[in-house]
Amino acid sequence: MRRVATIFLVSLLLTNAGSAADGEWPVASGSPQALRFSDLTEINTKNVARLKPSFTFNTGLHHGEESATLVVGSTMYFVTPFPNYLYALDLTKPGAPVKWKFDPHADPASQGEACCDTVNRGPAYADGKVVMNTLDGQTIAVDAATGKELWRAHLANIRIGETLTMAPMIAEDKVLVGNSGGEFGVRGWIAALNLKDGSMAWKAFHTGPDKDVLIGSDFHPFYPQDRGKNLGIKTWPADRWKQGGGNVWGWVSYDPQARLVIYGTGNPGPWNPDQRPGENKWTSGVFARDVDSGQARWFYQWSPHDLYDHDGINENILVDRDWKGSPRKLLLHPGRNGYLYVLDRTNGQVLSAKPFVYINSSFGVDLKSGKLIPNPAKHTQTGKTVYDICPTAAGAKDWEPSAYSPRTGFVYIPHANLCMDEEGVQASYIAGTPYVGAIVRQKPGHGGYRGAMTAWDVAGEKIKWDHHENMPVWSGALVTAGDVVFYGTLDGWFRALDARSGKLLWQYRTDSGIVGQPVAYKGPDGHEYIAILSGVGGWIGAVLTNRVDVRDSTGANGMASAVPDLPRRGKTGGRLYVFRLG
Amino acid sequence: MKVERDVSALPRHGFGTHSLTWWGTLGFMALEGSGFVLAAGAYLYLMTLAQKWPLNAPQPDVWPGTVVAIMLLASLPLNMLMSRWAKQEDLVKVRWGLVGMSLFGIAPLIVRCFEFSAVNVRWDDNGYGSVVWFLLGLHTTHIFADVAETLVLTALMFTRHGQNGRRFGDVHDNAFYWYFVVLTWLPIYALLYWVPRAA
Amino acid sequence: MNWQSALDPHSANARHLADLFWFFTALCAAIWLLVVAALLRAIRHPGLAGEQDPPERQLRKSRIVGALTALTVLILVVFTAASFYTTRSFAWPDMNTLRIKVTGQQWWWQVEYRNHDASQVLTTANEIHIPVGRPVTLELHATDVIHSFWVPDLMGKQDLIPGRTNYLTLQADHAGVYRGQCAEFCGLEHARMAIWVFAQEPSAFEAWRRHALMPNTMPDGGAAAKGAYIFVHRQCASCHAINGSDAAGQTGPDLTHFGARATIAAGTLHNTAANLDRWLADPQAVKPGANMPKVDLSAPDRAALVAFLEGLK
Amino acid sequence: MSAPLLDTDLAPAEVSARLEAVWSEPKTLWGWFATVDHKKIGRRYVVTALIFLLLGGLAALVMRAQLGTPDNHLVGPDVYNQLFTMHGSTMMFLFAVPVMETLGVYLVPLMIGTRTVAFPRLNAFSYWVYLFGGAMLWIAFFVNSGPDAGWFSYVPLAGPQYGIGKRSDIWAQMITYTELSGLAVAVNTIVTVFKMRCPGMSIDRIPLFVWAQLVTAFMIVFAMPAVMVSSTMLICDRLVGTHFFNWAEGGDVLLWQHLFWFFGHPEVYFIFLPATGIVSAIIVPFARRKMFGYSVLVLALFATGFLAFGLWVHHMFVTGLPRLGESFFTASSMAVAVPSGMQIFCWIATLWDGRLRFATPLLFVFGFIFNFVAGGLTGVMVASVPIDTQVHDTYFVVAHFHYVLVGGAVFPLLGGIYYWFPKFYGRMLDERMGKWNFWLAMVGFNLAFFPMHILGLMGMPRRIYTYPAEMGWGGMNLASTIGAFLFAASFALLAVNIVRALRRAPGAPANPWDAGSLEWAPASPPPPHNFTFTPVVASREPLWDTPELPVTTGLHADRRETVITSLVEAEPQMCESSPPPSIWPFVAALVISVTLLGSIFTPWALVWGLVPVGITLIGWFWPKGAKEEES
Amino acid sequence: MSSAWARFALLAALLLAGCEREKRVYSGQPATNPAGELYQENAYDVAQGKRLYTWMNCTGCHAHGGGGIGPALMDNRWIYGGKIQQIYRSIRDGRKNGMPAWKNRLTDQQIWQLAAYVRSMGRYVRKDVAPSRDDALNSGKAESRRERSAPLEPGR
Repeated sequence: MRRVATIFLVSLLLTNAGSAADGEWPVASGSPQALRFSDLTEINTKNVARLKPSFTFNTGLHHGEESATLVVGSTMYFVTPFPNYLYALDLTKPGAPVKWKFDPHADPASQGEACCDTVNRGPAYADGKVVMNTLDGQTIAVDAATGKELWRAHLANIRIGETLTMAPMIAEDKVLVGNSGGEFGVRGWIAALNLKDGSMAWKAFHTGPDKDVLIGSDFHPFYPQDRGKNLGIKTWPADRWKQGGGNVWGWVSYDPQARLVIYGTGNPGPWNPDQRPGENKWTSGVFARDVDSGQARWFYQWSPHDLYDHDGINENILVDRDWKGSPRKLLLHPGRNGYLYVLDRTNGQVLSAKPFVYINSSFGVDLKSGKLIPNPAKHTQTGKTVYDICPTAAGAKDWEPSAYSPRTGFVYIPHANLCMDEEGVQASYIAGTPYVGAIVRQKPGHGGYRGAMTAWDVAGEKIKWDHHENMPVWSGALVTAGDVVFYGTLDGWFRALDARSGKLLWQYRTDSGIVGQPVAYKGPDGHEYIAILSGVGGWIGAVLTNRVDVRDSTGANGMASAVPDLPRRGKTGGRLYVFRLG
Repeated sequence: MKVERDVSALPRHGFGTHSLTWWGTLGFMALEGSGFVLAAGAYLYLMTLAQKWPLNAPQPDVWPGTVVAIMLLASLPLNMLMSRWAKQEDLVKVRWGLVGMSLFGIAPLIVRCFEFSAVNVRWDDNGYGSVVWFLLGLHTTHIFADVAETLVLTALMFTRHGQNGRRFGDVHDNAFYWYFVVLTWLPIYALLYWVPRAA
Repeated sequence: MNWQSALDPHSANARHLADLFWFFTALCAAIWLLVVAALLRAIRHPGLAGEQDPPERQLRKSRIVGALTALTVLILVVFTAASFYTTRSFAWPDMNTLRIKVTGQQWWWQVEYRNHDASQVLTTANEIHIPVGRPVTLELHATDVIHSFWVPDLMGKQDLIPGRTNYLTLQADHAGVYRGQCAEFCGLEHARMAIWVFAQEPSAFEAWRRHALMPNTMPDGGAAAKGAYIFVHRQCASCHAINGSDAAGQTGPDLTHFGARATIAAGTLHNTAANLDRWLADPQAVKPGANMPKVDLSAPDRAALVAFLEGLK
Repeated sequence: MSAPLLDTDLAPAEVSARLEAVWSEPKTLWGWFATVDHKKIGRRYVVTALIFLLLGGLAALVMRAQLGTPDNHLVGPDVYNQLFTMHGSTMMFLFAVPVMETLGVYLVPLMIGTRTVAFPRLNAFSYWVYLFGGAMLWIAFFVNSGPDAGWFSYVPLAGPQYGIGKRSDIWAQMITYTELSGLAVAVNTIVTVFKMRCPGMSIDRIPLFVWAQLVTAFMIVFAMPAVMVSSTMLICDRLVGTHFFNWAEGGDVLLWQHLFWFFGHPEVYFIFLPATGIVSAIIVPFARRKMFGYSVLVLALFATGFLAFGLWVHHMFVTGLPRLGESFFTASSMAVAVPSGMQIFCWIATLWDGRLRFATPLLFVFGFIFNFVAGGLTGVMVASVPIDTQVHDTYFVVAHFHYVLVGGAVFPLLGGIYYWFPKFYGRMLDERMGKWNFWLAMVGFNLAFFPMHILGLMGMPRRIYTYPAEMGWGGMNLASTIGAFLFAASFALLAVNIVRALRRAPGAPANPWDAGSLEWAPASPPPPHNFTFTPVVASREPLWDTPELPVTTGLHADRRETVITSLVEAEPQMCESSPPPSIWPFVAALVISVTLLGSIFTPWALVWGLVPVGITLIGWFWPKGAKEEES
Repeated sequence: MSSAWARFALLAALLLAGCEREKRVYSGQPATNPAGELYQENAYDVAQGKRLYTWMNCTGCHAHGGGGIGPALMDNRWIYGGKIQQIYRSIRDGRKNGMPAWKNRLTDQQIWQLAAYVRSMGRYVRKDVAPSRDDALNSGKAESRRERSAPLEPGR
């Protein structure tokens, strides 16, 4: 026990107090380092079974509630899917009534440009401002106290398929926003706005010339394949980089010591790889950038010349911890391609990449060259169905963020276990329409189960435990210092597992399916609360929310065949659940 | 007029190689057999092209097909007796033998219905499913056709038309064709159930 | 343009084929003449008495027929060997030479120059430029139905089959323009699916390649600029791409550097402003059934479009 | 039941009268539909096939008119594609194969000295099915649903995605009809030749025409199932969503080509081998000399029949098959020239010393040798893989196979028509017109097809509906078009000749050509029972060797009965009754045709069709108490 | 013989349907048919519509009828009405919740063809006009094999 406590203390120090010590949840990821770890201990393995709903709040909507619920002071903030209402709930009053509600008046046409449901992954908070993105491409800052609009920046053009679904990230005085639209042939970018007035500080694209990508003299990627002039053009056939994707629709982490913004880039467009020979820089990779200038420091490509829509946007968990005997500044990344990457975040070197699910699309990652070794037998081909590619286009793990507990040293990865049959077809770029070029059918993966919560032992480079779920897990994870892991399922169960053993300790059936992000906070009454939005949606939930006809196994890009039973097992809805010990 | 032969003493109906319908039956067996061989060839051809086999489907369950094979083989002794009784023109034995053969024909048809679901693939799933159903369908048509003929013959033999040499010839040819139905099943059975396991 | 003819060879391969053809033809013609001569002899001859040959004559005839049969076998062996050696003289497809992916579609050819360096990958349509004097490997694909690639002056044909990849090696002896066309029936406009091969001196080829790789610069004024706007904002961009513009449709032929092409609509019309205007006015009157629709454009708009497209040199 | 009445109990004249009564059929509408007389059916079959020849030929004329000048607008691509598909499908499936098979239906029983075919009702059935299938195809064409993917209907063009509408279904179902009838005729021919030859006609005395029919029938039995399998797969792909030819789901495009050509190549020999039979049949009486090398010719038939199964791949030389396989198929394709060569040598050797009678049939045989040898030699050229890569799918190939099929089969057929017309209709055709017919056909044919060789080499692919003037193909195409019209005129002349002959009173002698084979023994046209007494033969040309044929007695005179003989020696084994006329084959054909037609639109038609089909088949086979059924 | 005549009449009816089904009109639309109904009776137009459906990336949102980003088209729920004219308008002018307008990206004839194909997805056209399966990854029963069900009233 002493040893554990020591590790805990050391970890806390090393991670620079990664979680909000005062019981707030000011960032969607829990902390700029994206640990999703709460140091609250009131709810623990012993008593979690006594959790009871404290209050609920109905949004009245029927799309994916993916938003994190921020808690700052005694107010809770979250954003609904389109029409993107921003709610502030007053936690001091019983039942947490609405303090204010902000309606950004988003353009309904944007609903047709969002690949994976009209979701929003949450607001950001700093300096008395709540910053949110809207599906129709705007970033809006609202006064946290009054709900009055402070500024609004129009960043994305829905006419060409650009939308904003990610949770903005505030680092220093910058609001970091990236676009969605990898399935629409949109050129991906990340922009830094000045928190003060919403003016553009810098903007970096992820295809095209170095000056657009903000690659300059500071850029020192670890591997030679990422070095060279204008790779964002040279690794593409002529002009195709203009529709090349590399969007930033997932998670942005921030290393305050190094003042580095670290984030992943999305899949190249179109999915059909035959239409874009080359390594397709700078898609499906991870960038580290200087927060002030936006200049790139290093880059690593998870999936060069991505074959399967394997975006690289999953969370990058920044931890300072022991690695093979010495303290290192690490980056943990459970990738869509199925590997748990451990990178040295100072330079982008891959230290470890081991699969956390069954993979046959690649043979592994060559640690020497840093290159993914694809399996030629599973190479997506134009005009030919390749059967049983694992993982699928949605990845071993999609956007749903994992959590890391410094206490256990485990990464808690909510993920899917699916395989797919895919045929590449010629995609044609027509602005504002999907640019995919693949027909996909999905099916349960090896073992017959479709999802799991997996605890990954970083030090041991192996799976510690697996909690299988019938359906893919599409909600984020939360781990607390009480050693409890929380996540939800598509059929509405909100579960608590023992962080060390994976034992199911408690569960609660919510109205709808859960694709949200659980958070823990200390309420004004001093007690620990666990909050989760229930409301099925997202790519996988489209089967239900968009009434996909599952007779078409390729409906919703193959999700119709992944979860044809979803309409039977759950229903749409939108309700916030907040639990406390009863 | 120079008469060189007189055939008045020759029989007016015959069995086996003397009978036209026997040869006709043989001819149809040859062409249907050729169809079976080509369909089996298509199966093997698609198998060599496929990424894996069975293609995107679980292995077929062997039991219904095996039961059909056993049932068909079990019908052979009676079928042999049928040819003999028909040649002996023994009406009573032929009548009840035909009833038996009808049952021996209907029973595998019933099991065959289960076989279509036991192959664990639908005809419209992929090329593998298509060719499996094609072979099964082709053979089922043959059982069905022979059973239908057997039933009609059974009915016929219980009428006043039964006691007639030509009818016994028909019964004999019917038994002859049944051998074909049984024997063609064995290679198809091996192809459908054991080749994918060996592949 | 050279004659599109198997007997007008302009490459070593095609010459081998033509030589083999003439060898076969000469021998076959001789055989045919002998047969006809024998027939004439039989016709002219009054004949012998009796219904049957006497035994010794029958024996003699048998010997002659036997000898002729043996001769037939011999000639066929020679033919087979000649064919075999001709086939063997053709190089195996070499993946290290210049590799061009040709995709047959109803009813045009998509041409993509492969390269390990993605930025050197070049897409064009309905014409292939090759350097003379070195082998070029064509990688043949089809996305809809079977087509067949045939440029008789340079090489025999090879089918483009959906779901399969075939290879064909081309090598031109000297610079020239060689016409070819689809040789496997592929539907309505099979007749109008031509491809032109431009064999160029290596330096000229390299210059062409470099130029073709560059995006077109967009006109900044006049009718052509109006045409560019129409192209991007009207129906054209739904199917066609022009590098350098915002049009990136890929279901129709890539029109980058269209103005430098020899023909319109896969060899249907020579590429002149008048022909282009005629084509745009009603493609279905020129190539009925083609997938290019008749777009409702005013005459000035069409003129602007023609100015723009012809300007894409 | 009255006591059995044997022919030995009666005077020969009485026997003849009785048999005529027993074998003749009522001259009513019912009788017309119920006939099982192989001669009536054979005649109908041949006439129907000639009508299809006319239709297919008209389609060809429209095509030639379209191609006569460059950039022509007589017909558009849609109509043109339907036209050449109809032309090819009609000529191959509705004209050439049936006409050759069914010349046999008429002639084989006569040549082997029997009274009917083995299965007369099956014979009737096959005719009706064939008629309905052909009619369906042409009616479909006239309502703009003619197939348009070529006579070999390559997938994917004929497949579910690119074969739009019901056109390809109609093609595929037409195949089912013609295969059904073709296979039935083949089985019939085999059993008839095996078991019904007159006593004494051991296998070394079988007429060469009959041998050719027999070998062809065997080839049909083994090859036609391939196209049945493939066309069923095609219909299934189109109708119920199977994936036989879907390359993206484990099917394969080339599977179609393998299956089709496994049938399609032998099919050429279904047409050519019977034609060689006609040639052999004509040469002997017109050279007034027995055939030289009888056994060589029989051997050549078998060799051709056997080799024909080993060279289907030469239709696929440009599909990218492995080179080793290509060499093998080059060799096998060339090898088939050996037996053909041997046949030619034997025929010329027979003519060499013959005292030739230059009547129209022999002229057509000369035309046959002249044209066919040219076609055969270009066949050797296309068998060479490298040459084929240049000429495959061009007009060179079009020229080649027209020389083989028109030169090799239509010329003998025309000769055969002039030769056997007296037997069929009891009237002679006019010789003068016949000679005009021949020369017009020769000139027209060669003018139409010879330039195509050059056109193909000059790069003209087949199946193009037009071509630009700058290609330089205009002149030769115009010549070819003129030739085609001349060739058509020769057929018009034949039609006039036939009509004029039919308007004269019958009066042809039994054996106008002084031929030696048995079909010339009975009167022209033969009585319903063919032979009053089954002949006994002792040589290959019995009418020459024993003008007074010995006979067999002991058959019933009051019922339809034939002698069944042993396979090799043709020794009598038993007497078999032959069924009387019946309407059921017609009804069954009708019901099956409607079922098949329905299955173009819904697979359930097959299920619902089962009931009426079952009923009609029971009706067909259920005994009705006729003497023939009770013996 | 009367049954034969009945069959003949049936055949004649089928044949006339055949004429309409198989016509190929390459450009413009039949002047007699301003409302576009003839398009859905013509197999060629429906097939051309299907080609456009893939080429214009309709599959990206509506998949092969099952929907995804956009609503399913193979079911019987028609948000803006399921008549061919209503579908035509949805395609031509777009709809406010995300359906883009195609009037400047497709010609009028193409939009009608596309609308006719969309009608076939729920099998609201005759079986013999609806397309058969694609030569592609199998996404389920082809249009011609689907069951038709009565359209629901407009609205969700």
